[in-house]
Amino acid sequence: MEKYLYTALFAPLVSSLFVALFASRPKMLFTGVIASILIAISMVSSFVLLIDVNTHGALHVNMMDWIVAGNLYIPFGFVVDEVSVIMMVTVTLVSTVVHIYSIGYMDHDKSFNRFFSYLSAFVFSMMILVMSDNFVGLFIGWEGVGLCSWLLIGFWYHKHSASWAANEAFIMNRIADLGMLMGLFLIYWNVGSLQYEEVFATLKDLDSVVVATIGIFLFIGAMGKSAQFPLHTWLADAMEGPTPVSALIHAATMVTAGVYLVIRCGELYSMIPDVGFAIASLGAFVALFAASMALVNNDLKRIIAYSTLSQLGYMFVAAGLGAYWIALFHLMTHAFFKSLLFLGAGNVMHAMHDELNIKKMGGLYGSMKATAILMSVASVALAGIYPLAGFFSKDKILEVAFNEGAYFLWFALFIGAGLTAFYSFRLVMLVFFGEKEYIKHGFHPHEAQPFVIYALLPLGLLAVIAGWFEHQFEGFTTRLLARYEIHISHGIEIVLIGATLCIAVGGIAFAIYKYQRGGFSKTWEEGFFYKLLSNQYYIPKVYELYIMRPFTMLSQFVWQKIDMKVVDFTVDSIARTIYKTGEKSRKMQSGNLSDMLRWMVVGMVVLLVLALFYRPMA
Amino acid sequence: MEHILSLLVFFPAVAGLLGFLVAKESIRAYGISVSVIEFCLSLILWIGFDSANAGYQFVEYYAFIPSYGMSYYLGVDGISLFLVILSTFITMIALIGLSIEKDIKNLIISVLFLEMTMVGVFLILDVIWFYAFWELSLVPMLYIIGGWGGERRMYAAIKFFLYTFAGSVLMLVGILYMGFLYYEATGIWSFALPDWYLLQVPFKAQLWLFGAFFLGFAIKVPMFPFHTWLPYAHGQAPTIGSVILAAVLLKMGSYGFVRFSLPLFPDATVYFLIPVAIICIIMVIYAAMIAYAQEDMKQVIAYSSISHMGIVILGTFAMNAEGITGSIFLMLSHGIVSGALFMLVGVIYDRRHTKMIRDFGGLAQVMPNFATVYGIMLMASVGLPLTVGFVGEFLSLVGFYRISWILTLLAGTGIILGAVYMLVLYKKSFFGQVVHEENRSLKDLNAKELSALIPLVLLVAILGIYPKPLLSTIDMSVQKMLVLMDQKAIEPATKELIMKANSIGGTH
Amino acid sequence: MITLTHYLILTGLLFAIGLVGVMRRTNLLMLFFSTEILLNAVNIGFVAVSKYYGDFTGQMFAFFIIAVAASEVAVGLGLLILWYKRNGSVDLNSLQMMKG
Amino acid sequence: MYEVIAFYIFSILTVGMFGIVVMSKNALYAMSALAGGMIFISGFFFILDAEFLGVVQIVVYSGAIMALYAFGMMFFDTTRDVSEKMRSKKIAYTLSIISAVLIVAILCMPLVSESIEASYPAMENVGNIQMVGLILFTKYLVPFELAAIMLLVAMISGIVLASKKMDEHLAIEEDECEMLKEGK
Repeated sequence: MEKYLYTALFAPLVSSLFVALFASRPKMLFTGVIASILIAISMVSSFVLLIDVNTHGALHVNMMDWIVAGNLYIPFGFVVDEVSVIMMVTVTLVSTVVHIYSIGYMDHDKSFNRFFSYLSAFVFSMMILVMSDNFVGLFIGWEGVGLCSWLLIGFWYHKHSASWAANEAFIMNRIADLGMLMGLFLIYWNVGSLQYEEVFATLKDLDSVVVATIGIFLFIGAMGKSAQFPLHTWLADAMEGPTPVSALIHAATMVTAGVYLVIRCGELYSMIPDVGFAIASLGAFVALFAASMALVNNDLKRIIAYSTLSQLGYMFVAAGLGAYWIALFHLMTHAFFKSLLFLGAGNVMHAMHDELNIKKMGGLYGSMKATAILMSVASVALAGIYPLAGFFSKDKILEVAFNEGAYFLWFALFIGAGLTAFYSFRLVMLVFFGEKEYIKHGFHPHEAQPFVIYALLPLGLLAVIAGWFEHQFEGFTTRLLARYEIHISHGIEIVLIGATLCIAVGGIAFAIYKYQRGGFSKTWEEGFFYKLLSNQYYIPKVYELYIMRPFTMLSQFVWQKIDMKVVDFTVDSIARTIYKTGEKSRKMQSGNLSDMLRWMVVGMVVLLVLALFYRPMA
Repeated sequence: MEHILSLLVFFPAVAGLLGFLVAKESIRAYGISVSVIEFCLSLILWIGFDSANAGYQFVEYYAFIPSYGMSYYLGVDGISLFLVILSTFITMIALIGLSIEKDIKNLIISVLFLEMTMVGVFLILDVIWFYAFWELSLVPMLYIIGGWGGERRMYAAIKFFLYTFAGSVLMLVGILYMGFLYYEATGIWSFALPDWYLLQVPFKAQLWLFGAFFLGFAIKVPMFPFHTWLPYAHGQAPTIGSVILAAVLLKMGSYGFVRFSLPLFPDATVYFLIPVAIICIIMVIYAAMIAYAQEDMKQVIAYSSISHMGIVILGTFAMNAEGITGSIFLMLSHGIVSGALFMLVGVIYDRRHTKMIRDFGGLAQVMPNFATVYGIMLMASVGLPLTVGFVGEFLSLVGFYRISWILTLLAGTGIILGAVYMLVLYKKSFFGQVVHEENRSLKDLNAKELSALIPLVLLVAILGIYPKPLLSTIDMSVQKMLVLMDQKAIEPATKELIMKANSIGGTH
Repeated sequence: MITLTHYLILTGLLFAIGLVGVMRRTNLLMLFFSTEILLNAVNIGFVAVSKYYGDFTGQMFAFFIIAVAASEVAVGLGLLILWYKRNGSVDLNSLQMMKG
Repeated sequence: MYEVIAFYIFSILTVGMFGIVVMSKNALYAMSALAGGMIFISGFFFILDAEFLGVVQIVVYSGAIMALYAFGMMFFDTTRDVSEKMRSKKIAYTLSIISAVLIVAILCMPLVSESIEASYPAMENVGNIQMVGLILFTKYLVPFELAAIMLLVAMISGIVLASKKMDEHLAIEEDECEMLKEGK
């Protein structure tokens, strides 16, 4: 089975390196095809491994040593167990679709080859992240996806906003990575190893404060990658990248890495329920917070990005409350329908010549039937309507929150579900139905190439059916992850599901009702809340005003005032003093022997005085 | 193999002398071939090196002035081996990538002499000779900066020379006092480092000696607040000078800490641990902030060097195998990465005759290969895993975490700030539209530059993925040194700290 | 009783007289005379110490000092004459080549 | 008792003579006083049982050196008074007095090295001259020979320097002169 493991892991790397050879050449179609095929091979291998793990259990290989110093031993080791194989399958599946889709999407881009090189490199990093058997290996993938994300967000580097967003994403992630590194250090110095197995085996011997600290540090890392508040601003800005990138990285895979980390460290977090509850609370907050921002945004991709943020919040609620398999389940289903949503949005953008303002669209259904249907399916799934994928996973999370007695969290998520349904359908309505605004702006939309649509079909299918495998999924993953018992009586459960469905359907219905009639009146946009939400709670402004500008000013100050005017000036003034002393005392050398003799006598007097008063210690 | 160390040290100097006889047209080829031979010699040294032996190897010993204990004493161990290879490698790369035409003969001869002093510093075990090589290394560098530098080259060269010289003079006093202490304790004079290792220095004397050595090393590193010579030196030096200065000369200071301060004065090291660590953290953050504010591309990298050296020193003072091994590895990786970055700045300077960031923009469109290489080096500088930069930085920080978590956290902000200034630099100069017309016609890397840069890129990747052969060799010698420190320690607190720093468990 | 201190005080006095000469005189020849005084003052000191400690090293030193003084006069006078030939004066104020 | 009287007489005479040397305006007087002073110093040597040195003092100083000075002075116009421009006499005198006081103060202080041990102690029943010979030709043989060579060199150089013709200038000196002129 090892060969499948290595195939799954290294096929993307081979793809990336091979395509990189042609990176600076003009478009070559075969690069995209070969990259897609190699990723597909990786996907097939992942499925083979899924079956294998199901029958034979986890697979663990140690490829080679990496860092060996002192007591520290870090190998390149890979483990394929119930959790990682689910991630592998999800990642490679979405990646394959995105690769194929990109052949169509990037058709006219002059950096076609470069794009596929980066995209495959991302898949490789993600595979390392999920397959590694130790924390540092995970960190390699963690940073690797960060790098690829930087490259891909800034793919159109000639755009100022793109390169700015890329840097923002990288730096925000770095802040969180520091927290994660601290967590790793703490683990190492308490356990003496960074292998998952050994760490989890020795955790129970540790002081609970230490475990809690580790948990917090690791979660800080997860917050960066998964764009949790207050490090969330980069995700919306990351939409500057090409849309397939948003689908793959900023919806389906990379941003869920934080959730994956918490699931992976489930044994750790289950020891510290308080920290877990804090994570869940933050998750619930973000779920609501992001959903509220999605309500008013007019940028097609940003709406979906906020939706992603909100769904990540749901995942963290589940993971924080100890329902790890449910978090993983939602992660998977979300990957399917959210990437579908993004890719559909990509089609729309293509049709609209990269126009993103949904107010300028409307009535696209006429010209883009397939895309409209796929996106609607994805939106329904996202809203959590039975029997689509989102219903099963999201509803479970609400149940968990209720089960834990965290009614407040439950309520937040409940409201969030309504908002989700509303903004999803606001988007669908504004884009595909209603008045044909695009005609005013002179667009001529057209449907994407057929193979692009066919590539999306698997995702569409999965968005519908993925939820039906809930019980198999639970059985499979709980072999490794902690089981989660729900103690709610059947009656209440039905009521809860009913309530959730109602609010979701209500949200949808409200959106359809409102936007059929041309949406909200202009007066809404004058309101305080509207402004607050559309400015993202002014958080980016706050960051700009109170972090970036002061930092720049402080840097200038430190350089010009402290380094130049104090430190360097001190050094120079020492030199200048010596120089000036020389200049002044130069006059002593009048050249007159009498004067010199006089100075000699002065020197002698000084020495005599010293001889008289200074007695060295005998 | 018996005299390979002497050969390594003096071959470049002899070749440099002979270089006066070589015709001007062929001097470049001559210089490159000498440096290649020297590099091969250092590789032979590595091949012949017994990596299971933690002690000194290939030792050569001749009594030089026996009545005063001076000897010609060469030896190599895991700590110095790779620094020697780094020196020869960087010299070779720098000569390959050399683009100066003016008075090239003297320049190449200066570089070869510089190579002798660098290799000498790392190989010599007699402290008087060490001092001699240490000081001699200033002279060729003074010529290189003063002769081929920018507009304010004289100011920069003299500042560089006097500043570092002032520091090392105090070190000389320390050396003499240490020799005297040895004489007092044993009745014979000796300036051989292995002899000194056996001497237990009284605590008070350790403090003074540590201070004297510290000043010499700290100025060379350069540590805050003794760093101001570095930006001038880098700003004015020609590319080859900056490359060697950043890649090797700064490492002499940090090597000095590992070779002298730690094993000779373990108690003083522990006593001054926290103050030094705080200086390191100031260096990391302060230099990173200044780097962010710079307008000159070369200055950004110069200040980033200071920032990285802060982590190197921090790792050295971690007092455990992880930290010290990591810091030595970080010296190597910083040598490779900063050398490469300075070469890259040199590449663009040769084309545009400016280093100001505002004169660039959109370079990625006109020079894709250049942008790629620059990007790789930038990522290595930022410390991305699987590049060479990560291993050393990770180990250094891991090591120091055992001493203090809060200081490690503060030092860790260096990796954030590092990303900030590097990415901003990259964005400003490579991304965006081409604003200046002159930049449209820039040529991408030529064959000569590629042949200098590709080995560096390969090294960045290879050592990032498989650092183990280096790490295990370094680790062996470092562990031996730690045992020595533990045995020599006088104060119980020192023993306790070394014990704690090297054991697992109980960290908060 | 004459003790060593008497001699040393005398030496000091003579030396001071020599110093006065060294500083006061600007005629080079006179300057030479003053340096002779300095040398002789020291000589007395050496011999006195030699006597009172019963050690001959002092006398040896005095002996060599006399030799040095003789050579000095020989060379010094030669130079002085040369200078006089060139400048027609042996005044110090005509001699300011070492101005810094 | 004679010793005391002799010491004081010689002291007064020496100080007086040297005072004249330093203060006199007439070169001839100064030289004569110097010669006198030298002879009185030899008196001290005799008091201090250093007969050989006393003789050497008279022979070398009063004989050879003073003769040299006398010959040297023939080159200069010695009949005229020496005209010296004294600048800031006060400083000179103050410095001299301070140094004199200091020296005296130091010398009057109890010596640090009371317990000094003679490395060449005077032997019983060996005369001064004999003793000098013994030491000079054993321990100080090399310095003695060197001193001899030094004297020879000095003599030759003195002759060479003094015997240059009046109008003959060295080329370097001319350059120097011009440089000086240009400098001013």
